[in-house]
Amino acid sequence: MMNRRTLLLAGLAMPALSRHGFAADPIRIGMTQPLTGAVAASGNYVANGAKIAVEVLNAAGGVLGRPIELVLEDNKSNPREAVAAAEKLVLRDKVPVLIGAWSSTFTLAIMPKLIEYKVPMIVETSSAARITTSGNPWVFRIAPTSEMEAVAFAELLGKFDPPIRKIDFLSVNNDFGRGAAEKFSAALGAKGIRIGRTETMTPEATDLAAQITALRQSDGDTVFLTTGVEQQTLALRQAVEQRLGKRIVTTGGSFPDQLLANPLPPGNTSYHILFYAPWFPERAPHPQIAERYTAEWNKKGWEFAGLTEGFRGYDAVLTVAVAIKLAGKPEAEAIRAALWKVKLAGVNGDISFAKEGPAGQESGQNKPNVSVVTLSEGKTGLL
Amino acid sequence: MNALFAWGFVAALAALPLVFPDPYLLAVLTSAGIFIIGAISLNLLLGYTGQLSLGHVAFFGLGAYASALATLGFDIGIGFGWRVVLAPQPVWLGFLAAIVVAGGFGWLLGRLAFRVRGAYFVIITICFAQVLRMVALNWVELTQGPMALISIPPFSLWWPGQGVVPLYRKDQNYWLVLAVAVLAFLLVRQVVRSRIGRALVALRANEPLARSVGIRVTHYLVIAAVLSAGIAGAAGSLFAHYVRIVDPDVFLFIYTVTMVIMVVTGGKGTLWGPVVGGLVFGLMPDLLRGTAPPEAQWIIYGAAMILFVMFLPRGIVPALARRLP
Amino acid sequence: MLRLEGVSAGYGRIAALAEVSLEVREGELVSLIGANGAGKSTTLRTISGLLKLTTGRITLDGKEIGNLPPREILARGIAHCPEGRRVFPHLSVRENLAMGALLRRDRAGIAQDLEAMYARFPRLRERSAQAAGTLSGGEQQMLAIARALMSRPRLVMFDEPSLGLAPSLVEQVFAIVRDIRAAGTTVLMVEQNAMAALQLCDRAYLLETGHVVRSGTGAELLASPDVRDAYLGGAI
Amino acid sequence: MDQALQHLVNGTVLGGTYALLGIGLTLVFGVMRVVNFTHGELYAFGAYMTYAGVSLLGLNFYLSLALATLLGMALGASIEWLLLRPMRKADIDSVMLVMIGAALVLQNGEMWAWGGVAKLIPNPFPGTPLVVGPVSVMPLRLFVLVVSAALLLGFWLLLDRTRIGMAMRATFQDPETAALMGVRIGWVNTATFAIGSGLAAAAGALLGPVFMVSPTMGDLVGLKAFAIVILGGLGSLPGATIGGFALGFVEEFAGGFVSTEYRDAFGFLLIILILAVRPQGLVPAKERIG
Amino acid sequence: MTDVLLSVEGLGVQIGGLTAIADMSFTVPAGEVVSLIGPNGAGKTTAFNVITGYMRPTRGRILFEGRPIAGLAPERIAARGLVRSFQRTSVFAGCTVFENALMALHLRGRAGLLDALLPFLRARREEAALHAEAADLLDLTGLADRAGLPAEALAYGEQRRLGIAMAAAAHPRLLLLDEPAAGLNPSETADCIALIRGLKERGMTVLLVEHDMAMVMRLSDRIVVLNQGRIIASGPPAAIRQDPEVIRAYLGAAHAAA
Repeated sequence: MMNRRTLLLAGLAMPALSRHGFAADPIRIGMTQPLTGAVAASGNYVANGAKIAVEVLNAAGGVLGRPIELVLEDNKSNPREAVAAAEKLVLRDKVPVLIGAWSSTFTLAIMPKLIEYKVPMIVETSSAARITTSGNPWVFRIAPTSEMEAVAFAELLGKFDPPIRKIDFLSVNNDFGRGAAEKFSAALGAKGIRIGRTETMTPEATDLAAQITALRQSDGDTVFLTTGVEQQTLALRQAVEQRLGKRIVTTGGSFPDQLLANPLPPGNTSYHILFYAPWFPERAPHPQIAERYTAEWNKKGWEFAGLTEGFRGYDAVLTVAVAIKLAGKPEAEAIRAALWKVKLAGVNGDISFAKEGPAGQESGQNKPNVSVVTLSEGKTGLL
Repeated sequence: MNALFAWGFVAALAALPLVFPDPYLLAVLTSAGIFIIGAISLNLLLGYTGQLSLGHVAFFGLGAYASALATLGFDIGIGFGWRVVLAPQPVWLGFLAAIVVAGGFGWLLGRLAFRVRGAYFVIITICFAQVLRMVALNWVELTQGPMALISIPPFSLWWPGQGVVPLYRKDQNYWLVLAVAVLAFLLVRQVVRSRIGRALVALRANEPLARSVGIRVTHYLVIAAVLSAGIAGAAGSLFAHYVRIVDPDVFLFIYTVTMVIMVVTGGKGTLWGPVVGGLVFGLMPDLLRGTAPPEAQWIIYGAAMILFVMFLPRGIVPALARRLP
Repeated sequence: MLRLEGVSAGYGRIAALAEVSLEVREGELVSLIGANGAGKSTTLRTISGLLKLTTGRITLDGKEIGNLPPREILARGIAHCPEGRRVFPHLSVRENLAMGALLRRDRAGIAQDLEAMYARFPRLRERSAQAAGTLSGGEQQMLAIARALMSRPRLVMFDEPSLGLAPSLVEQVFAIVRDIRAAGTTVLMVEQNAMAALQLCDRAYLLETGHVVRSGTGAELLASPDVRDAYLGGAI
Repeated sequence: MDQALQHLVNGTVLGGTYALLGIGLTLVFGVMRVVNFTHGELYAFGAYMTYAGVSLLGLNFYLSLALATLLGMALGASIEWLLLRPMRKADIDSVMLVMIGAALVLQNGEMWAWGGVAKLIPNPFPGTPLVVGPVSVMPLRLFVLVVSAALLLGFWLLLDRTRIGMAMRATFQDPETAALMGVRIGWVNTATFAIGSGLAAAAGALLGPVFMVSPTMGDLVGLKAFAIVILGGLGSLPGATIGGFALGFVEEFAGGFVSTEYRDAFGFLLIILILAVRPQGLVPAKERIG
Repeated sequence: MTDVLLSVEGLGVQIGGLTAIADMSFTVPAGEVVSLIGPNGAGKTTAFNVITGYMRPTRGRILFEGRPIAGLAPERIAARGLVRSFQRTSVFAGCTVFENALMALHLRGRAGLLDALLPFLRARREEAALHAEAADLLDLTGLADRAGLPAEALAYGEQRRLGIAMAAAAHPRLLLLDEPAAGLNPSETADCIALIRGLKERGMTVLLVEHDMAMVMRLSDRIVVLNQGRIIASGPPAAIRQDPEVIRAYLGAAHAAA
């Protein structure tokens, strides 16, 4: 008969065995995302993308002959918890590098801690300009700023017919939304397009009738909509209800996938600025990599829509892996130095970091690719 | 015996960074400590006057913003082309500003809200915190709105052998929070054991009788509200300079709930209640990390709240006090 | 019919009743008298199940009814007309009466009783659609009595029915109580207007600080010096 | 002018659902003296159950609505039985804390069960608005307004015309005397909480298809429900109805003409103003239920 | 003739449409014990509540030492030297007997926030004085040996005595006692009478509402009889005993006729 002690021993041995199933100790990578709370949906998508990347990398033999282990911490959609999660990852789990933290606010909250603990962080989603301009040499951002997005979009203006002449904004009232309104105004204003009004909404708001009715009073032809995916969907639907009658372009890289199964009435076409369009992996800059990512994702049976955001986590993990390989050891300072030399092909395109911010304390900023996807009667197209 | 035990406890806490210099432990305790100060301040209202304020985080947030803005400086228009400009101030002034601003709002809320009691009081305090959150979110010129106030300097203090230095180190911040917590504790203790404290307890125990012996209701409730708000403001200031970012989410309802549950679990109206309850609920989220899926951690947290209130309604400290001689 | 044996009950730690024993026989009118705080109302509240008894037995026709919920006590035929009238202020007069008959299922019987109440208290008919809270004190007392009777009780308990009423109304209330007993319903009454209560009742119990200190017929108690002491300090 | 008309229509539609939300909350407070922090979560629950009915089980839309309401009542009844019944003698503050704990459990339970991704509930109504002159309104929103009105009317009839309704009102006014009349107080409490919960779930079921369904959808709604009942006076049913429409109009007009940024703040500001001037709300508390 | 301490002039109170007090006028001379009696519901407690500021009168004036006090908050009235006791909950539950006494001495103290935070000379001296006074108070009530018990653990009679002592603690010029003997047994009542006599000897004027007639007759200098919200008689005890109106109000019409 097996007594309690043997059971206990067996229990203790199990994780040790599985850990030593690989040749060597795993290299731990820390990641914090909003897994619960208001923006949990996106956080989980990004986390899922990262999990796939780890599997893919480990299947290919890991890094430096060691497997990679992703240590994931919930930041509960709240900056204080983001700091707590980052401290736990760095101090308790002793990870040499972080990925995070989705929202600009969470990322900004963590940033002083990066200096304090001397740990680099790959910023995968946050778009606030200040993240890379405030002089934090431990920050490396693969996500685009609103400004980059706006500038890239300005190149595509010619593809719109009828042309865009005057624009209004409907923005979520945070860094992301306000930043987008400001940068798109600047980039498109420089192209001679007139700027109308900006209406804002709180992130929790569900009834946007007042804002849309107000926008109807403007004589603009196009509304730039910047917010999370849920409010995007709500705003697009309510724009039809309130007969807004203007072209709507969403920014920020997320896609209102619920409108695929429950399309808007015929005659309504919306435009979406994306960083990865999963319907057209073959048209990504590196089709092979994009297809691999998409296939692995679908194999898990996860929601197709998550692909548009999950790639951020995937690319972030690939970036970290390349940096560790270049550094030759999983140590924070070495990884930071190596990140400046990284050049790799990601789902979104080529990833490498240019210097931004005050001299001597520059942060790294990647220049991503942008595509505009159209959605009409539940069907997507590439502009 | 009690005092000896108390100072022994404080000495043990103070010695902790020297014995266990684990920075993660210190980080967790520092962050819990800041909320324990909040809970100590809330106890003055909830425990000693019996008024359940579910907007307590308003004072915490006001303190955080006041302190951050004083140290960062600001330049805002107030209409008619007038501007209010403040150059960046030293952190200790920010700390004072936090106490004064939060205390001032405590006075205002006390004047307004103590006209109603019970559920009305609870809801008006919730609304108060909500309105402040909306203002913080939308007065972008002052608060940076959702973009948050960043690059807040750390607390700076005179440090043995180093002169006035910014406190970057974990142990320094830990000691700072511990010191403020001890001060807050002593302050509340002094008040509670004074004539004012007796008046507060009398009002809680039997308001008509208290009035009949000449205790001025509004006067004493407002004193309690101002003190409580001021201490919460101090905690907010510590928070701002420790986390070094302040955004409108410091006004979140869940923070109030955290402080309330700390007080109730420990034992409202007891001096040690918020400390004991604060350690339980301040450390629980970090202990739960990694033990369960994120949603389950919240469910455990909520369930713990329910169980404590249902089965230990008077709190841990009174329950222990009954066990011990 | 109703018998209390060594009943103790109280609020929290304060025992308001200590070892009270008394009985009410079928068809009797029994009064409980005593000073404020002597435990008269507590006795009624314990019988009707609002208070738990800590010791003792309460039996109705020999069957134990102690600690049954109020609904069961009412179902067994004991109605309680509480102190201070306690009509439902925002319910209409008719609804208040309907509340009295809540446990009954015989629609025809209820309608008949309602008509009988209106006949006995014409003011209530006039005001049947009016909210009970707008009635005068006397009208509210009539309503409370009528409401208690709507359950067709075998035993009805009145708690201070004359409290705060003008003298002419007090007379009227006592007349009604007498009528009720005459119609065959047993009555247990708490009354601080001791002289009137003693003249009205068959038997009475005098309570002091939760104990029964004297019992007897109304006349016996009227003549008793204890009662005079309790009420007028031997003044008269 | 056209804009004002449109705001008027929007405010009416919004106000109807706010009233529905407020009534459930005020009812529970009026009868049981419980400040129900799970109200917003029951709203979310109703929406999720509708989603489950329509999208997962493939049930008829209307059937799903009814089912979600009934399940909301069942959940409410079990909360009452499990948490509130043992706390009957506890003070109002302890009960509030228990309800806050329950709200945390419910919300994260939903997150666990459904994931954080918001869902759209398909509905049988056309996606194009009805247009009358300068004003447009969605057929689905009209349906919601009509059903809300019907529910409010039905609830009022239940309260005013039935025995259980009369017993509920009596219990609200004087629980002890109601017990003397043979009312089972425990049963009335369970029924009250179940009905209040059912109304919240119904509001969620109706608004789920209009908006989207997500685990945190109850947060703001719960807070607004508090605002509504305070506006109308705690425990006042007519007050909650008036408060609901008042909040709907204030938000629409202030949002449209003053500032969209502060739109959600107006309600709370209004409350603080009203409490400063008239602490008992707009409708005097004396005329509570009925 | 002694000075008039309290004078109630033409007082009327309506509660929700019902008339609780129709028209009431009486005076309480300094140094006397005046009793307010009458059947339940006669308006005695309402009169108490109005005089002490817990309710607002509909009309009429209340003068204390010649100054109007109607409409002031209870704590303001207490600060002027007019303190009452309560019928039911007469102690601070959850606090010890000694703490109760200290709380009742509130008006004897001055210490404010600054004294609380910096408890040096003045505040310390004051605290010490208050503690001594509280101990005296408990001696007076014979509760000194119960000082450490929670107040609600006292016997009923002791609680009532503590309640009276607390009302008298701050040396009010006028003490209003609301049924101090209700529910007391004869020996407890005797203790209570002794206590009130002691207070009178210390120079306190007392206005008493009481049901126990023996006590009223023994203690009062003057008696005011209320019925139906009106004063039906007033005078020294001997006169009240003979008054046919009073007998009718108390014993019912039947007895008066008999």
